[in-house]
Amino acid sequence: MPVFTGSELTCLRGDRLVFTGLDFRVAPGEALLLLGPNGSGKSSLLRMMAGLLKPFRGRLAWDGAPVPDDPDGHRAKIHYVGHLDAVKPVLTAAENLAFWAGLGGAADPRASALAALDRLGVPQIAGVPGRYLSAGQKRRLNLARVLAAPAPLWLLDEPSVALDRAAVALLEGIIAEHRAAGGMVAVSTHADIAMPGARELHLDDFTPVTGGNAFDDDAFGDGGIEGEDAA
Amino acid sequence: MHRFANPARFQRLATAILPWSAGATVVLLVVGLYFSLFASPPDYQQGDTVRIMYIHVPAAWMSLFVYTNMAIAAACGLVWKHPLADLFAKAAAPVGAGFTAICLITGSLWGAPMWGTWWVWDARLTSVLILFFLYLGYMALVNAFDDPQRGMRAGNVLLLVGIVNVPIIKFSVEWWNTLHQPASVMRMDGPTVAAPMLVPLLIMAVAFTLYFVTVVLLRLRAEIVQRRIQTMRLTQAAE
Amino acid sequence: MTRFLRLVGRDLRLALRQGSDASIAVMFFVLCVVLFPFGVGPEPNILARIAAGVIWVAALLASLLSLERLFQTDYEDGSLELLALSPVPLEAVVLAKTLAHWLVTGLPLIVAAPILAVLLNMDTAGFGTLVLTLAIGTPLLSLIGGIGAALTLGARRGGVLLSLLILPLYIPVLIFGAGAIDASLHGLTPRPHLLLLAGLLAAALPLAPWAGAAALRQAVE
Amino acid sequence: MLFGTGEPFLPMSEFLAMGGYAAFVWPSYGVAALIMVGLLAATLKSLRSGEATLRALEGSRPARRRRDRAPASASASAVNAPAVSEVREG
Repeated sequence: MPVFTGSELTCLRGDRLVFTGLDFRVAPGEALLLLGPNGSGKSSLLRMMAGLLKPFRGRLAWDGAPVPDDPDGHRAKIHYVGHLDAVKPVLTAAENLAFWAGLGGAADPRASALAALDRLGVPQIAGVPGRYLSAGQKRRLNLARVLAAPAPLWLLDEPSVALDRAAVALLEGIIAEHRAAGGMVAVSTHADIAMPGARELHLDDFTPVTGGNAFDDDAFGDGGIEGEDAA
Repeated sequence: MHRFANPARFQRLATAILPWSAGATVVLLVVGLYFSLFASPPDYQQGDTVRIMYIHVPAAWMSLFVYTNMAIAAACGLVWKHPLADLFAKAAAPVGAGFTAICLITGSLWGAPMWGTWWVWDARLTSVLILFFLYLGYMALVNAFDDPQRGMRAGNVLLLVGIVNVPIIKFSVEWWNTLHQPASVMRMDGPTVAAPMLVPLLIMAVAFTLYFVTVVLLRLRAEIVQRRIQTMRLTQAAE
Repeated sequence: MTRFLRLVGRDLRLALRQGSDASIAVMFFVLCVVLFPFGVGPEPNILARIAAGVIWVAALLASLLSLERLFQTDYEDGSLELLALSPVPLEAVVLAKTLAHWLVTGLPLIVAAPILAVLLNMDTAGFGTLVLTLAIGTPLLSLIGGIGAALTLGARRGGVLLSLLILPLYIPVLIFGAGAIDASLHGLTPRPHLLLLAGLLAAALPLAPWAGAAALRQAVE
Repeated sequence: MLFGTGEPFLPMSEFLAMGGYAAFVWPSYGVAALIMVGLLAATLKSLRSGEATLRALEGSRPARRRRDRAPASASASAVNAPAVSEVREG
C-alpha cells in the first residue's frame, strides 16, 4: 500500500494565509492527529488532503506520484467525513448508506451497508428514515460510510462530535482495526481520541502571526515573487 | 512563473499609465467631438442624424470588445488562478454594461427619425439587448456571494459559458428575424462609410478604448483597496 | 455505468418520495398557459396564432421553477462534497442529476403540452412537431439550467438570480422550438429548426456538464 | 422640430438645430456623456472612500506590522523559501 505525503503546503483562504510550509507523511498502518486551535486550518488541511481544496502552493503525492496527475485514482483511495452528515431525510438509514457504498464500489451495497451499521452499534436504525434520526445516530451513519466501501485513507474531521463515550470507544476500535489491516487515518479533534502511536501535527506551528494578504504590498516587498520588486 | 500577479508592480504600472491614458482620452474625445459634430458632413440620406453614429458604433464595438476581454481574463483566472484577472473582469463589467447601454439608447434615438419607431426587433438590436442582459447577469452573480472570491470564480464560469453562447444567440436571433420579418428592416450599416466619416469614427473608437483603459485601471485600484480592507477586517476579527 | 444509474435512481427516488416537484412544475405549466386567454381574449384565431409561442414560454418558465433546488439540498447537507469526492467524475454527477431533473419535470410537460394545444385551438398539423420540439428542447433547458443552478449555489437570492442568468441563454431554444411549430403550421418543413435544436443538444450534452462541474468545484472548495 | 426650418439663423443655433434632428442628436451625446462621466465619478468616489477607510484601519493598528517572526510571516519569501516545518513525533 502506498505512502501519502504532502510537502510545502500553503493554504490561502480568500486572502488570508492559513498555514504555510507544512509537510506531512502517512504510511500504511499510521495515523495522523491534527491539533490546533480554531482557525488554525485543521479542516482546511483535511479538505486539501481530500482534494476539495487546491493547495495554493506545495503538493500532495502517493508514493511520489502527484495527486493532480490522477485525481480519479486519488478519490478512489479516500474516505472523507466532514462536519455535515449528508443524510437524506426521506431515505432510510440503510438506503442512505447503500447509495454511498455503491458509489464507492462495494460489490453488494445493501449487505455492506447493514454490516457497517451493525459494526457501529446501530443496527436498529436501518429501516428508519433519516428525518427521525438523532444527531448522534446521523453521525454514526455518516461514519459507517468508511466501513461500507473499502478505501485505504480515512480523513475524519472532528469525528467525535455528537458521539457519546461508548461510540468514541467503538470508533477507536474501528480505527485500530483499519490501521492493523494496513489502512491510514488522518483525524482532527478537540476531544481525545485514543490512537496509539499516532503522529501529532500541530497546525499553529505553520500559521503566520499576522494575517497575510496576497494583495498586500508588503507580502511582495523585499525580493517579491520575481525577485526584483523592492518597493 | 509566478502564480499570482504582483500588486505592487501593478500599482506602479497603473501610476505610470494613468496620466497618459487619461490625458489621451480627453484630447482624443475633444478632437473626436470636433470632427463628429463640426468637421464632418451630414449624410446625404440621413442628414445630421448620422452624427449619432460616431458614438453609437464605437459603443457597439466596445460592448463586444469589453465582453471578449472579460472572457479572456476569466479563462486566465480559472486556469492560472490569477487574482488580477478575476478582478479585471469584475472591474470591466460595469464599463462594458455602460457602453452597451449607450449603444442601445443612441440606437433607439437614431432609429426614431430614420425608421419612425423607437425599437424594432432587428437582429442586431436584439442581440445587443441580450448582451446587455448578460452583463447585468454577470454583475448580479459576482455581487451575490458573501465571499468575493467565490463570486468572481462563479462569474468566470458564466463568462466562458456566455462567450460560447453569444455567437449562438446572435445567429439564432438573425435566423428568427429573417423568418419573421423578411428583409423589411433597414440595416444600420448602410452604404460603405466614406473617409470624412471614417475619421471621426476611428478617433472616437480609440478615445472610447482609452477611456475604458483609464476607468478600468481606476476600478482595479478601488477593488484592490477593497480587498485590503476586507483582509484587515478579517485579521482584526481573528485576533 | 451502474454508478451513473445509481445516481439517477437516487435522485428519482428522492424526487418521488418528496413528491411535490414534478406535480408543481406541471401545474405551473398548465396555469401559465391558461392565463393567456384571460389576457389576450378568447378569440380562437388569436389563440391559435400564439399557441406555439405561449406553450414554449410556459415550458421555459416551468423548467426554471424547480432548477434552483437541483444542487441546493445536496449542497446544504454535505452530500455534494461527498459526490465531488466519489470516484465518479463530477461531470457525470452533473449529467446524472440533470437527467433526473428532466425525467421529473421535463417529461410531464411533454405529456401535458398536446392537451394545452387543444385548449388554445392550435391546428392539429402542429401537434407532432410540438411534442418533438419539446422532446428535444426540454433536455436542453435542463442542461443549460443546470449550469445556472451550479453557479448560483450559495448565492443570496439564488432563485431570482438564476432566472436572470439563464433566461437570456434560453433564447435560442425558444426561437427554434417555436419556429419549428410555426413552420409546420404554415405547411413548411420543420426539419431545419429541429436539426438546429438537435445540434444545440449535441453541443450542450458534453459542454453543460463540464461547465456545471467547474462551477460546483468552486462551490465546494 | 425643436428649432423649425426655413428661418434665418445664427450659425450657432443652426449648429444646435442639427438639421432639424436636434431632439435626437443632442440627447444621444448627452446620454453617452452622462453614462461615461457617471461611471468615472462613481469609480473615483469608491476609490477615495476605500482609500480613506484603509488609512483609518491602518492608523488604528500601526504597531502590528510584519517581520516580527520572519520566515513564518505572511511574506512571499516565506511562501517561496523552505519555511520552518516541524512535524512533531507523538
